[in-house]
Amino acid sequence: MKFYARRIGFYAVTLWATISLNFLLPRLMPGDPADIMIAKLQRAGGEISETTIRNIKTLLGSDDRSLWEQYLAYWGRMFQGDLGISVTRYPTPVADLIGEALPWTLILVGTATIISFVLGVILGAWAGWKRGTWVDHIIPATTVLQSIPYFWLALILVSVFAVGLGWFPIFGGYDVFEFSDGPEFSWAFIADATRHAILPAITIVISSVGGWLFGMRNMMVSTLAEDYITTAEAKGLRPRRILTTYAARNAAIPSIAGFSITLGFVVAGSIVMEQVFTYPGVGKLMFQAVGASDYALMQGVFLVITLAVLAANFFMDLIYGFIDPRARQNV
Amino acid sequence: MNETIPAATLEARNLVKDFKLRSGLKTSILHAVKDVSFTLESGKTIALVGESGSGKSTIARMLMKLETPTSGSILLDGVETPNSGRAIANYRSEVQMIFQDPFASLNPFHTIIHHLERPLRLHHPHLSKSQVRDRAHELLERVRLSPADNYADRRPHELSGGQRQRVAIARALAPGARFIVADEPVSMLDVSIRLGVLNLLADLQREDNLGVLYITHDLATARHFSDEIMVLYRGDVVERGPADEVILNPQHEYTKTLLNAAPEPENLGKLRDEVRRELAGL
Amino acid sequence: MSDNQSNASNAGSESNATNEPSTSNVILKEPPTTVAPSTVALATQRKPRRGVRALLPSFSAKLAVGTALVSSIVLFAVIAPMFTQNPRNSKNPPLEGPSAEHWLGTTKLGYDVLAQLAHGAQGSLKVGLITGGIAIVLSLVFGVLAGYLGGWREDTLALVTNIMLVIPGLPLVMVIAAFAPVRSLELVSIVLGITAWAGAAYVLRLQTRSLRTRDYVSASRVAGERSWRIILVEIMPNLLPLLASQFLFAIIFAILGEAGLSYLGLGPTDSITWGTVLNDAQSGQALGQGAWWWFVPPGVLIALLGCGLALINFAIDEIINPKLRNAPAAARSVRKATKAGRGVTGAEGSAPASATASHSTGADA
Amino acid sequence: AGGNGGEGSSDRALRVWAGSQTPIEANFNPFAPTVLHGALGPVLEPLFFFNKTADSEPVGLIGESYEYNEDGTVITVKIKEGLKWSDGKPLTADDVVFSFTYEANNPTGNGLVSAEATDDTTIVLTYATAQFTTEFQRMGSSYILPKHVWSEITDFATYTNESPVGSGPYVVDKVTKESYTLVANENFRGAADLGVKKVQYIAVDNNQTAQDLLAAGKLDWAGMFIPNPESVTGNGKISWINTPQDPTVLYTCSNAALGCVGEQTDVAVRQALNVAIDRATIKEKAFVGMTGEISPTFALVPRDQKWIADDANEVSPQEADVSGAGAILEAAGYTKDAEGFYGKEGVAIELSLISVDGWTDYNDAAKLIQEQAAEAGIKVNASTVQWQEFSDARQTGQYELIMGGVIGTSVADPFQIYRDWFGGEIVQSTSPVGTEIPAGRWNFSRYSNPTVDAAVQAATSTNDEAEKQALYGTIQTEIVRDLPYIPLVVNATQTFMNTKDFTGWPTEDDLYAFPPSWGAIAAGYILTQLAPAK
Amino acid sequence: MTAEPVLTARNVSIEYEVDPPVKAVRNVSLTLNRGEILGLAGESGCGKTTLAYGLNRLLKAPALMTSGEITFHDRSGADIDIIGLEAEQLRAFRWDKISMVFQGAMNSLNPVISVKDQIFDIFDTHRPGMSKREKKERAEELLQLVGVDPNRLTSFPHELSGGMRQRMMIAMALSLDPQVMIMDEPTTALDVVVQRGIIREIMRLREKLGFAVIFITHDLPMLIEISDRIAVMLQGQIVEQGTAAEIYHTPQHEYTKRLLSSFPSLRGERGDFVRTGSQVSQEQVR
Ligand SMILES: Nc1ncnc2c1ncn2[C@@H]1O[C@H](COP(=O)(O)OP(=O)(O)OP(=O)(O)O)[C@@H](O)[C@H]1O
Ligand SMILES: Nc1ncnc2c1ncn2[C@@H]1O[C@H](COP(=O)(O)OP(=O)(O)OP(=O)(O)O)[C@@H](O)[C@H]1O
Ligand SMILES: [Mg+2]
Ligand SMILES: [Mg+2]
Repeated sequence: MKFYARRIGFYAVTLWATISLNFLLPRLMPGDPADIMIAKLQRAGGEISETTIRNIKTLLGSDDRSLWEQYLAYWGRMFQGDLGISVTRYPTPVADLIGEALPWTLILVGTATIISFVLGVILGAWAGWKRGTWVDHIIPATTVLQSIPYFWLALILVSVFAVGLGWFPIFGGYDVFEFSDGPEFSWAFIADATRHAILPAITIVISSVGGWLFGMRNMMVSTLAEDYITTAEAKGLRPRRILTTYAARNAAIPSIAGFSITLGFVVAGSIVMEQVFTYPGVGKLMFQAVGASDYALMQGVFLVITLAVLAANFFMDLIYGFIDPRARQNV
Repeated sequence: MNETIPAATLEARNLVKDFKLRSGLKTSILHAVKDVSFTLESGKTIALVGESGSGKSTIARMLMKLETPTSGSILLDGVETPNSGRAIANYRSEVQMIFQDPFASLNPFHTIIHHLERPLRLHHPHLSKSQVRDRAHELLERVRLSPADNYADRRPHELSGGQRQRVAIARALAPGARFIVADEPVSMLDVSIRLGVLNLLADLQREDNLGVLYITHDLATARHFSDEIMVLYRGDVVERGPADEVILNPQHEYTKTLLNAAPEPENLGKLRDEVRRELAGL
Repeated sequence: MSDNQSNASNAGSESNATNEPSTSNVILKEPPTTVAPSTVALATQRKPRRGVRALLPSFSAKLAVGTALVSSIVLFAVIAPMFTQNPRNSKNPPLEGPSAEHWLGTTKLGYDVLAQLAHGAQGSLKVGLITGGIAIVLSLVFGVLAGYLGGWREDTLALVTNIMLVIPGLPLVMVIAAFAPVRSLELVSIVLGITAWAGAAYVLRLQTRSLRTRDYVSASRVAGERSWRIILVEIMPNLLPLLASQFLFAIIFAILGEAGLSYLGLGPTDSITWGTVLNDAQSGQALGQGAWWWFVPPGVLIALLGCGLALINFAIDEIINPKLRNAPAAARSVRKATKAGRGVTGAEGSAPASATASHSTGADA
Repeated sequence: AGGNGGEGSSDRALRVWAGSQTPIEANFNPFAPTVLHGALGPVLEPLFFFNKTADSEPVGLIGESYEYNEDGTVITVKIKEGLKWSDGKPLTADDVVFSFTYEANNPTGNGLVSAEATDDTTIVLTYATAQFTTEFQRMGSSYILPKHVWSEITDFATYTNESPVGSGPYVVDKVTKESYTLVANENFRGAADLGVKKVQYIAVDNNQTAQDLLAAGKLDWAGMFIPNPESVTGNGKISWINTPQDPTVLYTCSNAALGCVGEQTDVAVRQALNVAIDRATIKEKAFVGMTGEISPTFALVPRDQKWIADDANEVSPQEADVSGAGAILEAAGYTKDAEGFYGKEGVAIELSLISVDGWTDYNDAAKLIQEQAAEAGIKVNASTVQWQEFSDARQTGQYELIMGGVIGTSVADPFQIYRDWFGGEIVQSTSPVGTEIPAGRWNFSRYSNPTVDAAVQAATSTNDEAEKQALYGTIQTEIVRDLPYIPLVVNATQTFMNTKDFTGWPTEDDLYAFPPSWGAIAAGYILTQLAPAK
Repeated sequence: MTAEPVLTARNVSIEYEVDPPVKAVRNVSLTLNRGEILGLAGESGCGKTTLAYGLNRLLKAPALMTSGEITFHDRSGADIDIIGLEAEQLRAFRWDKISMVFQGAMNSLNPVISVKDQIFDIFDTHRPGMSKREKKERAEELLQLVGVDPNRLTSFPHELSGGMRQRMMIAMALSLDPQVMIMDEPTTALDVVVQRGIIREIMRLREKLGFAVIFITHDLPMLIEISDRIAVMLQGQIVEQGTAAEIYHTPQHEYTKRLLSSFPSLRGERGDFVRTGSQVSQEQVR
């Protein structure tokens, strides 16, 4: 039980640290939410009457309890799943906003991450298998992809393929004009949403596949030098079998471990991308929250992101034994 | 080199070492060394033999204060020695160690001379820079790495295994220790050079009147290079006595097994015949 | 956590180690082998190289291209600002394409893009270096020190590392950056730095832990060395390739991170960096106005610098793990020799079998 | 309802971007800060529509006419007959009385003494003070609410009013995270004439995307800044119009007596800066030529032409006058140092100029001003700050120079600016450094001039044009000299509209309403004027 | 036992294509007789492993066989030219005729799949007709043969002790009833007691199944004890070949003598070795 106890202890401490950090950060900031809201309206060009200003102030009156009381109250709310109320989308609860955005992000970024991983691992395995051939010269080129600023690539892709060539939609998670009643469960909608996801997904895949590819290729090269590969060859096994069950299976272990972590970052991973594509996901919420100093929303998103990472880690703890039998004795 | 009083002794008294093992959900206690005592005298060699995992290295590491005994004590000239703190430095100028693997015990990053100068400086702070260098060269010559200049500025990977082990021996000699713990000093070396290294060690021991704890699983060399043999089995000393006595007239069952397992060219063909007979018998 | 697992190299402790969270980059890197070298590995070691050179990656095309890229960008940052205009000179005509006078055209305010890029290079490199420096110092403390100390001190430091590992970086940086009223270049670098070290610390800690039990570390303890000296003199040099690689990674991370932050409007407010140039271009709707000369070059420079650093990193990977260099090189040399007709087992066979030269077919025998 | 797949293109929804960002949260409560644009005008209406782009008579919406008594304390309003709410219930004077007395409209703060419905269509509003200057607030921006719905709403601040009952031309059809759709209100008084039956407001997160949509012909109406309008008009559908409205200025913390610190408290420094600035360059580079020329009187020309007392004050200087700036400073006792910067007693003038990070045009303008001032020997350091700091700085007066905006007036009269931005402590428009400005007032420069205050107070209680002109002349002389806000430009307001598929838009020649899609009330009024092209 | 050859190698030379090239095996000729144990001795780096890999054409880059003929004389009487085999033929040939046991069994077993799967892999490739039950029965039989509890079949390599792993490897090597088994230092990493057990096992199986063994080690005393014939290698060449008794009693080559003298006798005279080895320690260290 000790192993589990320690892991759970770790998760608890991390969670506590994140949530407390979450609590503290905005309180270290000057200014109060009412001002922010007024300014936001003013910037949007609307006339701000005295009435509105007065209304905002009554709404978002400042909290003058002691920090400690606030902290306790904060935890109380946390336990009820109450993440507070968004200032920018007043009076929508933060939890609702996140709940609506989460599926978009999970589906798009999740799928893209999986595609990128699978593609990278397969290509990497192949490149490792073909080590010492022309393929070696192509591998370093993938580093360029990795080093391209994400949003820069996205903007160029949009400008060329969506605006210029008109092959892809310009923005959003689906065609808001075609489906003005919002998402629905129909093939037409799913097809449309898929079409909208292609360009963002390509951006993610392009800028992340190189890492997987390179990592897998290197592991593959090392693995192929292992004795058990020689043994497998001596056993007269077919090359395909050696490639898959002996080499790739072992070489992929670190990648799979890394993948689970990356999955955890799916929620956070696309802040910039979602911004470029006006994609209705969590990353964009985060950006809006930061831009508008919507602390409650910021905290909420940050918390969800951290939870996702922890969940992925926990999941990894659970399944690691299946990936690597050597770890089973610990689970 | 230094005239030691004849009664110099390094004594291990009731050494016990337990390791806590954590495997998954359970923790268990591994008794790696159970109540081992012996006294090493200067000029004498004690061989510690036993199969893999019997606790030989653990004893060595406790002697070197790299591991804290669970209980028991180590006495130098009859005086209990500290387990930590500054006083350890003095202890270490008296007791030194040669590690099993000459590939791993020298830092690949540093030159040979660096490996020798450091202990010289640490244990003889009064020496000047050039004196230190001279001493280091002297040490190289003593371990038959001559001319010393040839070797001083090389790095470990530029030397062969045997040469490296000689450097390791020189390093152990540098502080002017009276006792040397040699943990399987030649098991990682090529057969043809093992004896050379062991002989060198024996020469140096005689010259300096060193006390040596020779750890090995090779019974043949244990017999030839030591005065006394202790047979370790699962952390216990199951048999001890003068070298020839233990080898030629083993008492304990385990010692016998060990002896039987050792290859013996004299027995050529014997095993085959034995097996054939056995099969025929079936 | 399993951090203070005993060092006995039973399978348990190895696999436990991999159980711990880690970022993908980190985990993808093959942990350097610490096993005693086999005869073959020893035999294949090249001619020994002396001194610091022994630590430098041996020459390879990757290294050559990488250093060429990085050094030309560094040179650009150092030299170009002496020859270009004041990057804030608005006297030029606005938004003009490349011309003899303005090689990379001008921005909306008439700033010379080349001048902006040259000064931006300084800014971006500065961000990279400061961030890299902070990250490396922190990862030394939380990695090397923790790994060396062991026990509860390691546990505590490792806990902090693990927390920092799972706390997502960019959002944290965004939150902190959003809270800071004025963001100097240094502040942005520091914020990036304190979110960039955990992965490196994690790897360094595992590595140090294995180095700590290395015989030569025990040997220097037996020789009577003090702890700090053991860390600095015995352990650190062997971590140098790893440290170098982590440093480069941190720089890449920082430059990309800074660009991302700038895009989100959270970049440094007092300096020119490639990120702020990009942000200016973006908010000046450079792409919408077809001013590619304003928008494209900063991105390309970032990509090239990142690519150069990554290539150097791969060269370092090859020292840490010689298999990476040897196996492909070996396959190549054998192919060459076989082509020259020196082998008796014939040329390389069809695709799948070609992975190892020994699968040769003997087709021409 | 909803699906528009089968309908012909002439019946398709008008697609609008009014600045909403995703995700959209249904909120049609006009008192909520996050109210959706569609609520203000298309769904809910005030009594009258005031065209802020021209000096013209208000247009009756619910209202038929209104009339002030002599001293301006009583307003008698007549509303149209036979009006209905969108749910079919009749709209009567009772609803108007309810709205004016409704807590959210702050009747006590407004000084409302009584509101009475004398018959079904007549309402008499009695106030404690003269209301000549609040004509727009009362008649043009107080939304009339259905009593039968709102009388039950006590928590007006958090009420979201998701399916609003209104009097305007449209009702809410559907709200999603990405867009919301309005359809024609069958009970609207002009339902028969309504050309556009369906309006879809979409959410877009950045200008670039909206620009791309316009260029692709997917968006029909947007008010946003596009530096190269040709890029979206190229498709032959979109036309654009520019209606500069809001002044852009340099706030200066000008009043040392109220605690301002820095050389900008010296009027000579402000005057020198004023002439050192090259407004033409700023217009061209920072605002890509879209802005209007500003009058130092803050009257919007040509709309407010009649209020400018001295023709010399019609526009601020457009070119930089470096020597003029030097002369002003030298006359005030400043001398140039070795580096070419003016200073006194060996200390060079050094002013920090902040602008909000991400407000690109302002940031650009600040950078240019730094350069231009340096040429005239005044050291200005431009930097950007987070919005929060900017807000704190101007609220508390702890700043030297800020690139900022002044809110243009909604009627053809600069009075509101004079009172809210230039009024001193006496008229409760400002407060000492360290204290926040009173709510609803904006005098961030801490300017406090008894002459101005007296004129402002006098102007509130008169409706006589000549008298007002004289009072404004007094104010103008003071502020043009003192320059607590150094005027730069009148900020551009670009509007893009699909003139191919829809007709009836405001044009340069017929600016019957303020055109941008985000304009409250005006946008709703424009919608009633549109029709699909045949 | 008649001296009927099962494997003959003639003039085998193997080079490592590195800079400068290493001639690891030079012109080696070797004959392995049916059913015998041929010991291959020599110090580290003399080319033993390289030669063994070469015999099975398992050389990995950068090793390259530059000359030589290797012929396998099948039980059926057919001669197989190993050098000339096509990739697919070679694959089918391996393990079926010649199997190998490598140094360090931990590394020779795939850590992520069970021993059972690794044994089944062999049957799947070489004996595609076998049913699942047959495979299982055969695998259990093999385990029994090498003295491991058949229950351990489903274990993963890390769950087994070093000796058990080595036995698993031997079981695998026996699975196709090969005629030659090459064992490259199969017991070096094990302790003496375990080592003895395994060697005994090999001897027993050899008697039962009649395969020939090439046994590689640098432990000359052990080789002498167990081999029928011994070949001594020095720097890529075989400097001496003969029966175990010949090598032990009448070594011809200088190097063989020196090698023999490197092993003090366990029970023999203490003699020369007792701390007097000054001249020996002067010996040039390679
Ligand atoms: N740090 C440690 N933690 C847990 N167990 C340990 C540790 N060090 C050694 N052991 C265990 O203690 C026992 C004795 O180990 P030791 O290294 O002393 O054996 P040895 O006799 O030197 O073996 P060998 O001949 O293989 O070197 C072994 O079972 C080993 O697994
Ligand atoms: N990959 C390689 N590249 C270059 N040279 C190599 C390579 N592998 C082996 N060699 C060289 O080939 C020679 C023979 O090596 P081999 O491994 O066959 O020796 P060995 O007799 O098996 O040694 P050991 O007993 O240590 O296993 C050695 O001198 C070695 O230096
Ligand atoms: Mg040991
Ligand atoms: Mg070998």
